[in-house]
Amino acid sequence: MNVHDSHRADDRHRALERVMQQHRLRPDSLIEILHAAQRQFGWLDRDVLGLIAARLRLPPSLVYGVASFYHAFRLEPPGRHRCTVCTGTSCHLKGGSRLLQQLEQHFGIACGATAPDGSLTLENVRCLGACGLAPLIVIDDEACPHASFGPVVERLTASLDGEDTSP
Amino acid sequence: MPRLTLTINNRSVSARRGESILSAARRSGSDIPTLCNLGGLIPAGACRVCLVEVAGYPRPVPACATRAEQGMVVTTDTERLTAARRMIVELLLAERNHSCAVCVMNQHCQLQDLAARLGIDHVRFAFISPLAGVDISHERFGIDHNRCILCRRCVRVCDEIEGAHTWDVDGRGAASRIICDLAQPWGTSATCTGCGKCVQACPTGALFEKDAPTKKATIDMERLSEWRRSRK
Amino acid sequence: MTRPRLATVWLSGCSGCHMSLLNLHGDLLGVLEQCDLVYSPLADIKEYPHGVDIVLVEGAVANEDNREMAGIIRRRSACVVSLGDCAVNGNVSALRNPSGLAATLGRVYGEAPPGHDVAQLLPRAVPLHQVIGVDAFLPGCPPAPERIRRLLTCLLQGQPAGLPPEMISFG
Amino acid sequence: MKTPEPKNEKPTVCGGGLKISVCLGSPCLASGAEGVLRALREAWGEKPIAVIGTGCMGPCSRGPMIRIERDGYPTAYYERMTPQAACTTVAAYLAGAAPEQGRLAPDFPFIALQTRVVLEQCGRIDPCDLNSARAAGGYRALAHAIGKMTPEQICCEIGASGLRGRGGGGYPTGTKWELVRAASGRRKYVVANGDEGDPGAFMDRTLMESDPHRLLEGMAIAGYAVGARDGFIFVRGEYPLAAQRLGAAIVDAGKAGLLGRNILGSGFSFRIRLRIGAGAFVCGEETALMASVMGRRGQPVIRPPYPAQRGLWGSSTLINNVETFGCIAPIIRNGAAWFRSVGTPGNSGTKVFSISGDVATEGVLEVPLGTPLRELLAMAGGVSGGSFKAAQTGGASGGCIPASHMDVPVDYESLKGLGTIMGSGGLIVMNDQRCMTDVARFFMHFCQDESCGKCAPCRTGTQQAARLLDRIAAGEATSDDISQLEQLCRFMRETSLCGLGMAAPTPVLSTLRWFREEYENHVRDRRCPAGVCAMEGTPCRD
Repeated sequence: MNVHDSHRADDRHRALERVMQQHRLRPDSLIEILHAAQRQFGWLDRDVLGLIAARLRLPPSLVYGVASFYHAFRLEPPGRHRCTVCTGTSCHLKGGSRLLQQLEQHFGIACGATAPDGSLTLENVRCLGACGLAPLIVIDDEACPHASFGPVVERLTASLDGEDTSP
Repeated sequence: MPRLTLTINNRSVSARRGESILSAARRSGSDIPTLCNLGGLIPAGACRVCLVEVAGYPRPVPACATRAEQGMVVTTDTERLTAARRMIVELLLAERNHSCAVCVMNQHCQLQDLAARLGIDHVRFAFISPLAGVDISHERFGIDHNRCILCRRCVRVCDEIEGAHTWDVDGRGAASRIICDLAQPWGTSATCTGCGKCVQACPTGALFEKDAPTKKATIDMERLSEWRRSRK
Repeated sequence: MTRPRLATVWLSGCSGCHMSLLNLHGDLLGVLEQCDLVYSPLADIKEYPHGVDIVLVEGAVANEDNREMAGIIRRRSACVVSLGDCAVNGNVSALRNPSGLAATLGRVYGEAPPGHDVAQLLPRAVPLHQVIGVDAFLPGCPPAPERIRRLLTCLLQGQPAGLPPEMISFG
Repeated sequence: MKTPEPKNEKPTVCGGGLKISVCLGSPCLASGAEGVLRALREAWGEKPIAVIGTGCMGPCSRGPMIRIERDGYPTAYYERMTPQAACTTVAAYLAGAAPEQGRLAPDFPFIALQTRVVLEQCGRIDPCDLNSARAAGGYRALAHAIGKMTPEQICCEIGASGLRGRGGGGYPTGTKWELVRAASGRRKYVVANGDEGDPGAFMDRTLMESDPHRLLEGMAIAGYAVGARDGFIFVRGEYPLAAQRLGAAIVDAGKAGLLGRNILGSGFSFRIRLRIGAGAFVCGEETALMASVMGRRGQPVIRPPYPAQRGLWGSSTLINNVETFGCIAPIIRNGAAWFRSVGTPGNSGTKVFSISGDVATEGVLEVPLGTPLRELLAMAGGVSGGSFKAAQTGGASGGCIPASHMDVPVDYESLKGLGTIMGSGGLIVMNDQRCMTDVARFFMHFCQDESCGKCAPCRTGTQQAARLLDRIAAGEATSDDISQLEQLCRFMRETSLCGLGMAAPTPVLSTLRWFREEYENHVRDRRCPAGVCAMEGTPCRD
């Protein structure tokens, strides 16, 4: 880790500590604090979970149990790009699940997993509540209503290629 | 202490206020099968093996976690209940890898006994056969997730009686798995006191003592928790 | 009156259930007096005969040969009994299932998988009743001789096999 | 009372009387509404035209939506706006015309036939502007309740209105409030259940995004009525926009003295905190929701004790659905008798439905309870892509209504009689191209994923049922598998610990009830009549 990185890590830890203090280190704020930690670090590694457990005076297994219970918390580092396929009822009916399968095959990543090179995470979500836009896909926080396989692959490939040329 | 009267299997039974149906039934000689229940621990009502029927209730209720009420009419062994219990045990047998013949708890397992008691001579469901893993990193104990039925007796005994809360549950649904601290090898746990209560609380061969390849001694958790309460 | 025709079959198991049958010792003679043993690994008979009344099947269905044999057994027998834990729930034969077929073959044969002269393994070793209909189950690894005797006595007398709980536990 | 500083400096009324509203609900945003708003503001920001962002106008699949109001003209809705189309349209208006392109008919049934009570102000006010909400009557009911009514009177009024829980259970709201009001204990809590987890349901999202103050007002009235000083709103993590707008609304209302200490100088204090869910359907179950609010795994616990007896931190807790709270202010403002006059006896008031699937227009519809399903479908422009096959209600906990029952009045009891539930109001319409075993399989996999894993019947039962349905879909099943599936479903319904497990088999049992033939086609003929399941012998494979 270079100096720059370690500074950033310190900033993040300080930010997390601030949030924990705002919640007065109350154990019942655990989920809020996990959200905050994930915002800072992008995912929840064991060191962070251990730190939160220590600060809130909670057993480590309890903190891990809570973090792993909820789908929103990542216990593995996410890819640099994210493709989230909605598999709610409407999206399923209109081909969302099939689309997810096709993307799994195309990119060789199982749903919920990240490509070995860390470029892309493929995941599903059970209904974003925007059923009028089915099938809905979210790529890096940007929604793609009425998605279909070709354009989604094109868009993702462009994002992945775009990153290769960057320094 | 105030007492109340209820009917269990056509017999009038007296119970303490706040006492569970299970405890009242056992005292009156009706033996309701249980699995996730362990005297001295807070009942979870999770395995549903101790379901009983109460007149006027739309669905069966868990005897371990339902309080006896004045005038309740309870039945513990109807055909419907037996069918439900069988179904639960068969589903548990199919969920992970319960190969009794090669299990440290063979002949001393509560799941095995319960299956026989309920007349289960085969399992109707497909075996799911997950690769569940074994952790033998602790110097004295081991955990074999293949045998685990997720009753959480270990989690509760470690939290409620030992006070260490070394165990908890990772994930949810079918992917639930008992974990130690931050899902790390048991041998590296910073919180485990090595007391062995979890091993004794485990109804199957999931938690075992190394070098003691057969029967586990079972201690009386109820007395232990009373002792702990009295020290508080 | 003709005597019931009895068969015993050994699929993917360790033969321990057949050993347990032999462990009836003198009682085995008593059992065999009440029936005709028409097929068994204990006897040198090549083909599974027609018109079998009772068949005890040991072992799980783990390969193509087992599966084919199971079909033959079902077609030619009146009462099929799963004998022992492997036939009843896969047991030791099914210990490979969690790892999957490829890992199992790799572990056993390394780089050189077996040719077609060896029976093709099924993706999973499964209990007999998931392949064919089964009429009675006798768990145990192996089932104690006394269990086998009790069961056979009932079946040979044409009664249902109602064993007490302590005689049907697995393991 | 101090009047708050106006936050939004844009004029809300303008010269020329032209007012343009752009829907900023999340579906419209996803379709590009923000660009439309920006373009309109850039083009006319300086000129005397009011351009405001509002919440949801209803027809989500036609977004981005805009509404144009002008003195002397009928209000017009325009669909599928692009920045350019919007500017062209407004320019035409300024020139005195009302272009046809993209305009919805004046009597467009999806909008014209709604009876909006809960969503009264959705799509009309700026959800990010407290003044906009107050100008439309927001917080008047709260002022009236705490100024002129006793807690008993409020509970009584809610009871008399016949309002029932809109989260799906249909439990009488007044009774619940009275239980909590009468409960002893120093602390009490009010919780709004905004964990709208049912796939295909988005009524609560609509309300929280479009009129957050309505929810806050309802909760504050509840707090006053039951004697609570603290409230929590539990919002699904999948609804970031709702959370953001609610968070801002809480701050704004607090600054205006409408929440927090000494509300409107009455001495009554009520604080609302936001809790963001982290992705667990089971948290819609009230005991699981409370566990989650307290920072734990969202695992249900056995009831009784009910939350009204022992809820958050052991205190008596009132938990109502977001939409239920949305009904409170109109009841207080207009009276119980008025509320009862809407809907049918025993099912008073309106219900918001989110209609999606194979219909011409997808979005949110509010209608009086007891409206026939056929009418709802007609409002949504009818079935698209084929003929009507079934409507799925109640999400993963609900079942299907077949074509033969299209005239069923949509109320709690009628739906129950058909083996489904009202649920929270998700309504998914399916045409004859849909395979019902596939739908059942979809829901069973959903429940398997969402089972908390605590009780054995739900954890293991959903696994096995999903496998059986997989076999059916793959054409590998036998008729024994169907009977085993049915047995398993009945077992789960009877023995599971919480509502999720009890209701998980409903989609299967319901499709077996109405579409058994289709299951048999899969098993007997190894054929998927709709051609959805990829088994050998399906038309698409041949």
